Amino acid sequence: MRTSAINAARLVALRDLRLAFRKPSQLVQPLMFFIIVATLFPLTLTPEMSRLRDAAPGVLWIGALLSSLLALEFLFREDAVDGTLEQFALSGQSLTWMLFAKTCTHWLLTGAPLALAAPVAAAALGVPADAMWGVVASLALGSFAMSLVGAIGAGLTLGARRGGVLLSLLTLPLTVPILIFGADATELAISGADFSAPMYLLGAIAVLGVTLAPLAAAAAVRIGLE
Amino acid sequence: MTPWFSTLSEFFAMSGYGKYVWPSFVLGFGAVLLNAWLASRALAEARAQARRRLEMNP
Amino acid sequence: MLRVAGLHLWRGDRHVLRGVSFEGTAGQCVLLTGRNGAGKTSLIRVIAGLLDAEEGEVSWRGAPVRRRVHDFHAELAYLGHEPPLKGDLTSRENLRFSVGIRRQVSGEEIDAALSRTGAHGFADRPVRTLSAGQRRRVALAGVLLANAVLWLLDEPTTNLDSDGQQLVAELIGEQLARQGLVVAAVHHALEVAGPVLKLELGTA
Amino acid sequence: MATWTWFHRLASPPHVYAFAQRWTRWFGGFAAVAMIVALVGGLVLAPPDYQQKDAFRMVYVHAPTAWLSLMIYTTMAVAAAVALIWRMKVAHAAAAACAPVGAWFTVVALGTGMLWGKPMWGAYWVWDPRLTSELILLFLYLGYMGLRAGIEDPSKADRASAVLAVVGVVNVPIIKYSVEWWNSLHQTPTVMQLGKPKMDFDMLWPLLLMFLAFALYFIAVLLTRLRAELLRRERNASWVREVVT
Repeated sequence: MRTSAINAARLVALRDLRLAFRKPSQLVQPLMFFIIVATLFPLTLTPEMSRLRDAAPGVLWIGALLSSLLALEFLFREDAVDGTLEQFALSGQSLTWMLFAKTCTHWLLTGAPLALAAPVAAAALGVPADAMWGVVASLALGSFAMSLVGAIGAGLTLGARRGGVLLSLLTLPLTVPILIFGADATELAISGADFSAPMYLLGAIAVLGVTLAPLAAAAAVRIGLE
Repeated sequence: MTPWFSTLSEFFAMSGYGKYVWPSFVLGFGAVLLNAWLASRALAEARAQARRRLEMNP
Repeated sequence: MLRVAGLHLWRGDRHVLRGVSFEGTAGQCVLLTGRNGAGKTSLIRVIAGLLDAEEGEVSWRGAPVRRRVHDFHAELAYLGHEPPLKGDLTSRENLRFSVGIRRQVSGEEIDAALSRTGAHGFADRPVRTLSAGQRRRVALAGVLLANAVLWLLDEPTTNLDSDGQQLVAELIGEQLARQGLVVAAVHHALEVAGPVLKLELGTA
Repeated sequence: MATWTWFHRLASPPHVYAFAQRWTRWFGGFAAVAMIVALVGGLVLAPPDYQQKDAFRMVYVHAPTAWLSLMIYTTMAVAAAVALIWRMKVAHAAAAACAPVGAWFTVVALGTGMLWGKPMWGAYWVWDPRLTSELILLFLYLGYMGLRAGIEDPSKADRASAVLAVVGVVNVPIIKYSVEWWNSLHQTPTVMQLGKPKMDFDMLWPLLLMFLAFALYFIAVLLTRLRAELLRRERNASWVREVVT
C-alpha cells in the first residue's frame, strides 16, 4: 500500500531525528556559537548591566540569526550529496511535504534548543528573570520563521559553488521583517510591556512561511538536483 | 514658462543648496548615461562574439 | 509501456542527446550502451524526470509523464551512481525509511530482500562501515522492495564482484518474468535472460 | 488560436530580437527628449519649494530613480515567474537583463537620497524608512546577482534565480511594512516633507514627465541588454547567423 503523504513526512522527520542523535556534535555547535557570540558582546561593549540590557534584544537576535544561518547550510547539503533528495523526488510523494517535515525537524533540532538556551545568554546580558518567557517565546517563533525562509535559500544554493556565503547573502535581506518584529517583541518583554502585537505579526509571517516556503524550497531543490 | 532664476550664478547656487543638488543630478544622470553605454557595449560584445564563432566554424 | 520520443538535451554547448527514441514493453530489458559521455546517465535522469530535456517527450502507459508525475514515480525504482544510503544508519534502518516513504513495508519483507541480494550478513551494521560493493547490494535490495514496474538502473554492477554481477542479471531476469520493464545503462556485457533491446548512444 | 499568437511570438528569440532591434531607438529617443524637457522644467522653470527652497529640485532625480529601482525589481520578478511557469527562455533572458540595471538605480536612489538628506536632516544617513527599504532592496539585488554568478550551469542559474526573484517580490511589501513599523517605534517623525501637501502644477509636470522618461529609458536599456543576452544564449541557433552578418 502506498504511504500517505503525512506518513511519508513523519518518516522523513523520524529519520532526521535519529541521524541527529547519532551525530550530536552538529546539533551542539550552532548552539555553542550562539552562546559564545552573546557572551562576547559585553567584552566589546561594556560590562555595565543597564547598558547591556538595552543592547540585549539586538545581541540575542543577531546571534540567533547567525547561528541559524550556520545550521541551515547543513539542512539539505548532505542529503543532496548522498542521493537522499533524489530518492525523495522520485518517491511518488509530494516533495513539498517532505521538505516541510525536514525543515520543521531542523527547527526542532536547532531553533528550539536555541530558544531554550537563550535565557542563559539573556541573563548574562542583564535581562530580568520576569522577561525570560517573552525572550524564549519570541526567539522560538522567530527562529521557526527563519528556518522556513532559510530552507528556500538552502535549496537554491544546492547547485552553487561556495554555497555557504551565498546562502547568507540571499537569506539575510529576506529575514529583515522577522528580525524587526522579533527584536521588538524581545525588547517589549525586557521592558516589562505587552509584547503581543509584534508576536502576532511574527506569527503571521510564520503562517505565510508555512504556506509558501516549502513550495519554493521544493522548486529550488528540484532545480538543484539536476 | 519663464525661468525662475534671473542670473546664471543664482542658478548654480541653488539658493545655497548647489553642493547637494548638482552632485545628485550628476550622479543620477551619470548613471543614466553609464547604463545606456554599458548596455550598448554588452550588445556590441555579444555581436562580436557571435561573429567570431561563426567565422571559426562556418 | 514506456515511450521515449525525440529527446534532445544540451548541456551548455554540448548536444548530449540527439533525438533519442525507443519504446519499451512489459517484460523487456533495454540496455543502454555507449562510451563515457555518450549520455547514458543523462537519458536515465531525463526518463526519471530529474532532468528536463529541451525537446521530446517521455510517456508512460500512453500518457505524458509530466502530467501525472507522482503516479509515474510510484511505479518507478531508480538506482543512480551512488547508492542513496545514510552512513550513520544500518542497512535495515536505511531501507525501512527509504522504502517506507513509498509504501508500507514489513520487517520480514526487508529481511527477505536483504537475503536475496546477499546483504543479510551485514544488515545491522552502520552503512559507513560497509564496502562499496556491500552498499550496492543493500541498494539493490531497496530496488527490489520498491515493488516497482519500471526499473531505471545506472551502471548497476559498479563495484560488484562476479557473483554480484551474476546477481544483478538474475534480478533483472526475475523482474522481466514479473512483466516488469528494466532500463539499464551498462559498461560491460550483461547476460540477461529475456528479451533485450540494445540501444547504443552517441552514434547518431 | 489567433489571440495567442502574440504570446508565442514573445517566446521566440528571433522575433523578440527583431522587435527589440526595431523599437529600441524609438524608446531611447523619446526617453532622451522627455528627460531633457523634464530637466529644464524641473531645474529652471519650476518655482522653489517654500520650505526646502531649491533643495527640493533633487526630487526630479531621486524620486524617478527610487521608483525605477522598485519597478525594475517587479519587472524582473514578473519575467521570472513567466519564465518558470511557461518555461520561456526569453523571459529568463529578460530577468537576467533587468538585474544589473536595477542594482545601479538602487545605488543611485540611495546616493541621491543621502545627498538630499544632508541639508534636510543634517546627516547623510538617517534610518528613514524609505532609505532603509531601499538599502534592503539593494541587498536583494546583490543576492540575486550573487546566486546567478554562483551557479555555473546557465539553465540552473536561470531557474534558481527566478525562484529567488519571485520569493523576493513577495517579501518586498512585508519588508516595507516592517521597516515602517520599526521606524515609527524608534524614530521621531521625519522633518522631510515634500513641499506643500498639494504640489504646484509647475512643479508636478516635470516630475511626471521625468517618470515617463525613466520608464521609456528603462525599456530601451532592457531591450538592448535583452538582445545581448539572446545572442549569447542562442549562439548555436541559425537565426543568429542572419542578424550578425
